[in-house]
Amino acid sequence: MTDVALLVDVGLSFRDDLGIGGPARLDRKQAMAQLTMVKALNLALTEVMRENPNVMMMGQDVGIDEGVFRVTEGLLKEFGEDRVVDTPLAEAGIVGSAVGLCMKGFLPVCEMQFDGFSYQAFHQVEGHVRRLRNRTRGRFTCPMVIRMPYGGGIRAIEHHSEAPEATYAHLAGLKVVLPSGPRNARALLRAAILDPDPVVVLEPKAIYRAFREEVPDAPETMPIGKGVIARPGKDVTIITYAAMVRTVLEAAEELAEEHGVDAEVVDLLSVAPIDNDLINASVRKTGRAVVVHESYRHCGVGGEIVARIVEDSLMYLEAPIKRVTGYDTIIPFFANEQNWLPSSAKVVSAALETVRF
Amino acid sequence: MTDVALLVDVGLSFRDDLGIGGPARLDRKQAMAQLTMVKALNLALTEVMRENPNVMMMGQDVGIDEGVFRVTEGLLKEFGEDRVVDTPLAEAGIVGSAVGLCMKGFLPVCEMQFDGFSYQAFHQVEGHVRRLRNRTRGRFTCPMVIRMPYGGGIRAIEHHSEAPEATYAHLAGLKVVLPSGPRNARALLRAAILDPDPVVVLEPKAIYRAFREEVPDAPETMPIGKGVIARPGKDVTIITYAAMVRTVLEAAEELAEEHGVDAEVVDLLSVAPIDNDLINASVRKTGRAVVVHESYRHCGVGGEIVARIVEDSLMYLEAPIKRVTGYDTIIPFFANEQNWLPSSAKVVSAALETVRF
Amino acid sequence: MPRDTVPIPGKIEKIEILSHDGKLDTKLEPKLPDADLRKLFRYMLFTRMLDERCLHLQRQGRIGTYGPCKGQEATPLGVAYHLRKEDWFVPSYRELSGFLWRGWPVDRYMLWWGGHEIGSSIPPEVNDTPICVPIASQVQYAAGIAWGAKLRKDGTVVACFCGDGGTSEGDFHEGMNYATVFKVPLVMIVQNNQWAISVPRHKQTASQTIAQKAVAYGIDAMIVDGNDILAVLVAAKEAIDKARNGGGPTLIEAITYRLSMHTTADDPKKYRSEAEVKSWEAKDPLPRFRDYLRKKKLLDEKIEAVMEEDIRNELDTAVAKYEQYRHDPYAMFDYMYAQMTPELARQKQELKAALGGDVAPQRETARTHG
Amino acid sequence: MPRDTVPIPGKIEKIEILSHDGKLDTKLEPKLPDADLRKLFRYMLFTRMLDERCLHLQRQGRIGTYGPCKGQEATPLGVAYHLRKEDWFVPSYRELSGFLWRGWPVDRYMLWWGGHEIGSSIPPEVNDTPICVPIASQVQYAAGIAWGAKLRKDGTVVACFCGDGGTSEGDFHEGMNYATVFKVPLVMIVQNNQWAISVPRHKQTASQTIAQKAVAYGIDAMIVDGNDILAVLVAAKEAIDKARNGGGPTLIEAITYRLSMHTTADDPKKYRSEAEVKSWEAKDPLPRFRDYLRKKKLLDEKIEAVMEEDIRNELDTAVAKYEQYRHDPYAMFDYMYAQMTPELARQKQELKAALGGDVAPQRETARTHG
Ligand SMILES: Cc1ncc(C[n+]2csc(CCOP(=O)(O)OP(=O)(O)O)c2C)c(N)n1
Ligand SMILES: Cc1ncc(C[n+]2csc(CCOP(=O)(O)OP(=O)(O)O)c2C)c(N)n1
Ligand SMILES: [Mg+2]
Ligand SMILES: [Mg+2]
Repeated sequence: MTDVALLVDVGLSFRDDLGIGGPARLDRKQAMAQLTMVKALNLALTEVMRENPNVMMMGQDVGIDEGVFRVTEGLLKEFGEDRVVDTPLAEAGIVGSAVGLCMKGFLPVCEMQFDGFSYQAFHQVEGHVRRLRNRTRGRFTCPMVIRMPYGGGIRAIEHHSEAPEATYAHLAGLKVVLPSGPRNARALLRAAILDPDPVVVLEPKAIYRAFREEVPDAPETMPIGKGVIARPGKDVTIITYAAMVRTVLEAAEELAEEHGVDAEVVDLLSVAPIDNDLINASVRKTGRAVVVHESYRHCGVGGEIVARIVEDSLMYLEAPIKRVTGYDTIIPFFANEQNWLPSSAKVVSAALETVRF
Repeated sequence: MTDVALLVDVGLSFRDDLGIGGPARLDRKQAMAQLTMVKALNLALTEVMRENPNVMMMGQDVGIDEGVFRVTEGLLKEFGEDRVVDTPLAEAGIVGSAVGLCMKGFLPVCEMQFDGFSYQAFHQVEGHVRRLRNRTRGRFTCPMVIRMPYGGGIRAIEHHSEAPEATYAHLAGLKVVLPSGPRNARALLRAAILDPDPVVVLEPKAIYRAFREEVPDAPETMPIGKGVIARPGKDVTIITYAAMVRTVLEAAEELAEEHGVDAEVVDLLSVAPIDNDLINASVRKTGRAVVVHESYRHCGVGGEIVARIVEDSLMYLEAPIKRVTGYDTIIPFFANEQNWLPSSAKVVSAALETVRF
Repeated sequence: MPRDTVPIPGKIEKIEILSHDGKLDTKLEPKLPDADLRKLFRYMLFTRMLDERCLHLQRQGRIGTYGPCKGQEATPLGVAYHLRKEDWFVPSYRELSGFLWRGWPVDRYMLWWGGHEIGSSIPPEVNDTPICVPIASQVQYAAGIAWGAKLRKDGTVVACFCGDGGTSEGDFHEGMNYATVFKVPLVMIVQNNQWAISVPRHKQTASQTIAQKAVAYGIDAMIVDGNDILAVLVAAKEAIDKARNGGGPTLIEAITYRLSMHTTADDPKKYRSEAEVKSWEAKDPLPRFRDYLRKKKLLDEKIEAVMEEDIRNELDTAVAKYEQYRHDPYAMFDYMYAQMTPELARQKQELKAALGGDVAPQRETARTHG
Repeated sequence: MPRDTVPIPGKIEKIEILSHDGKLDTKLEPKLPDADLRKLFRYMLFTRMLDERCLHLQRQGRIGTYGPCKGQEATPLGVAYHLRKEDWFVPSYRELSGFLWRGWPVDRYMLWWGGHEIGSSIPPEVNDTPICVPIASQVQYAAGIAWGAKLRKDGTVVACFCGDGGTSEGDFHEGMNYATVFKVPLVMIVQNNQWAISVPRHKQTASQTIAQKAVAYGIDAMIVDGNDILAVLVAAKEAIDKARNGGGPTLIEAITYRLSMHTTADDPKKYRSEAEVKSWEAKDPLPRFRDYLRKKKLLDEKIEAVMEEDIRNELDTAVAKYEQYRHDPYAMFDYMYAQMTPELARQKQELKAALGGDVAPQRETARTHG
């Protein structure tokens, strides 16, 4: 019942040899450019829009202003007003009209200006975007992307630092990806646009411009639903994604240098689907796990990860699994947000507790 | 920093001696009436509205029509149009205007006509209802109730059988309760209305009229965040809530009678806060656990429960924890919904696998 | 002008052609081929009879809760008549006459109310969207389809429907705003049937008419007697032509009445008077149109009897087909994504195990459970 | 009337009193006490100077991103002037002049932009709601507060503000609909400053004016020159009085202009011309009002200099107070619920452990992180 024709139709080729790894696996010989995540996302958009005239970019201030984070830089100029659209100020309007555009064969990329305003479109996502294929038994599909700046750490005002990944991941019918660096951001956004189903792309705004990475000349895609080992290790598995990958890698360095603990860091890249095999393979190897994410703990992705480990690998576990997460409070206004967010120090102490259990 | 004055103000008295248990603990001598859940909820509303003139009931068709499930029967007649309000057809309007009513000292009870339309109000819940106290450092609070018929099993059309508890439970600042029978429905709704903070009351519509229970004459409240042991046992703990409590109790009977397995059934009654102590005490006793709920598995409440057990009681676990849940698909249109929902048979086999692990 | 009254831009036109007591404005009367008029009547009658049949099936437990459309047959039909095949018909849930005209198979309609997704699977040759349950949410995708049509420059038009209650939703507003800002070929028809379940029109909005909401979006509106198919035909043609010619959206308020209950779960006696219902029964679109056609000698009792007989047979066939439908219990996993995820494959196996292995497509009547 | 144009109900009035080139309509000129006029000017000036100070603080990294209100000082002030203490002022985020008039402490305003919740904690004696970030969402609670006022029969009125962009949101529509259906004492002011970040007014809605959106809700509207405080004072008084006397909501479109950037993160040069900004600088409400008062001999350069000096001192004091603020790192747990949940108590302990035990209230300047 899989719609293979459609897969081919939109040029989707999730061939494994195109799959790229995390920062640790940049080994192919190619021309490379040093890009920030913002530039890498911009590159992905530009590439796909050049290849496929059905791809549209729409949202608040994505045109002449080129996006409040400049992710859509140059797009209006190159692709014109019909394909790069400054919409009126209504999030449900963006997503809802994009559902209609999908029915006319377009591939809309919707920008929510901030994570915190994506809730305004929630009923359209819940009620139509994720249901259209199933409801119509494949007559209509929703190959749209909803992308948004995600998470805290940029000292923004209220509603600009939310982490809604569990909320979206819980909604069957969506895919939810969270890049952790420029290269995988470009590859995941491309994969998301080419994917025949709706994909929510949560772009960790804290690392939009935090560092550069080499990005090859040729477009890449990554398979959605697969994570990567961001750092191999043997003593404890730390599972994370998005901006927290950097935090965790930092913690892993400290664990190695100061405590002789060799942590394996799993970068999930996608929380729906989630890479069950990778998680369990790593935990079976290390026997210990810590989960790190910046959203609320209660009913967050962390709980799901723990449940997956318990379901498949309980007997390998040598210690309770700790969750280092945002607390179950409103994320504080920015003066105090760093105390709310997981920090490398919090990760180190959770990992040590787990290892020393 | 707790607002004790306010607690007293709205007459909140969560005294433990008023806390009631599940069906197994109806031992106080009182006049009793045999009520369905619909009638019990109606009784709670009537009682609180009689006691406190600030309580309002508002929603679509809650007035002259007395609610599509008749939960608001008699209220318009007794309390008049100012307190029992047929609103225009806009869910965010209901919740959003209720936020304003709270600022004027009212205690609004908002009905969402069905679970599936509560998403239309999601941004108001996320953006204001749950944030108001924290954002204003207690200057404004949101002592409202959002109640809605919840879940599947009544052969309704699309969008009328949703189970959004994890979605609400994940939003810090809300409380989320799910009664499992007439008596606790009345007590929890009362507690929710008297609670100085916003409470989402998910009323399992499959058992709205499925059975009657004795309900005492005097009003009762139950502490929000406490579960009950619906059936004591020693071999395996089955943790569940809402309509699934009946399914699980049925499974427990079969487990006992046909398989000699003595299951302990935990009825959570609340998923935010969640009764960590009760869950862990039971699992420490039995060493085995199964979690049952009707919402999607992925990032559902089940994962949270597993994580809580792993955090606090890993070393007591003798088998992986199984999750018997709705699948990660859109709940099928009603002809096939029973195949989607957890059934007593599915629970029995999960419990047996766990026990025989 | 330091203090002045500003003229309100916009225009609202009101059209009635065939009154409920048979008065005909011959100047405005649309000139349709006789065959088309008769065909329209047949669809109206078919709708009425199918609607009754569904009520009957519901009472027998052979379909689930049913939402009748009695009294509202004229408007969707009059609009659908002027749509081309390539155009789009975007309904709410009370547009049965339009579905039928557009070619939606009757058994699919029953399958929808019988709890089967296949009832939402519009045949590939028909540009309809399925029944839409979340009120007014369809206005958003209707605007999007029309926007797409404009971008494709394919000359197609979108006709979208919602109820009077639907105009209160944020989605109505946002959809109308997008449609008008992008000036897309959308005809937005509000079937003002006076009630949103138990909430009367005057409690739904303080505006004197629904039509005047067009002013908020800078477009013109029409008010038609929605029970007068001739008026609907005229209004729809103008709005559709305008949309097709790049003139942008029109809002049409069709004044009509829900003669039956909201759904079979509803008891309208609780909230509205018999007298009111009676007064609207006198305005029923069906006898009105029949009398018009009889006067034109396009119908007589004999023709009608044959028609009814034919329809009854068609309905019998459709019911039989509906009841033969066997659904695949595992299909819930198959249409979630183009490619099934590993997790869903695992859960599909779980269900197989629970059902005791591969189970053949099932026949579940509405009575099987609950 | 088989086909007829229906008159559109409703009325839109346009009010301008003091034009940008100093012409005054003396017949309409509101008669305020001299002291009040001077006080209004002082608040306008204070707002302008505080706004500039905040920009300065932002550039020095002493507060976070800042959203200036330059050019929009007249409207909130003119409205707030006619509100009673018991009335409610429900802002969006560009109503600084109104906050100040209503008694919001200056340091709290800085604290908000400095990333502290206490900046949202309105003093108990002021019936304001805090800055509202999700666009138009405040219209819903404004309708609710006004509804509550009507139920309480306490004679209070609610003045709510949003931007031109805000009118596109579903929340604006639903809030307006509730307010008008329940006929609550709400005055809804749309500060049409021509832009929503980079989106110009004409791309936001196809309606010729924002005011005419009132027609959709069956109410009257006013258009005022929002840079003319005299016109605002007149319009606001009428609308507030009407609301107080049970006349229900009024929509006021205040035509104004955002002279500065959207926020300090924004670069308006990307999307609008210098010429346009220049043309609006000529309409700046502040010099216009100053010239008017000078003509009335209520102001002169000396008085103004003293005023400026005083304000500068007040601002210095406020900045010092702002910078002395120490926030409690654990407070995030304390206001989630009236009674802390066990889980939050546990998490609070976690944070204490992470910070190495109980930590005294912290001073975090905007530069501490990132
Ligand atoms: C978003 C949403 N809220 C509530 C409902 C429940 N509901 C179904 S029909 C209805 C009334 C609709 O009234 P109207 O728009 O006038 O259409 P009508 O039924 O009269 O054709 C309501 C409240 C729904 N389907 N969707
Ligand atoms: C619901 C929501 N969507 C998007 C934003 C981001 N945003 C902040 S201000 C703004 C423009 C608002 O324009 P307008 O309503 O005209 O007010 P102005 O800023 O011009 O005063 C946008 C899009 C937001 N704050 N809330
Ligand atoms: Mg209606
Ligand atoms: Mg603006």
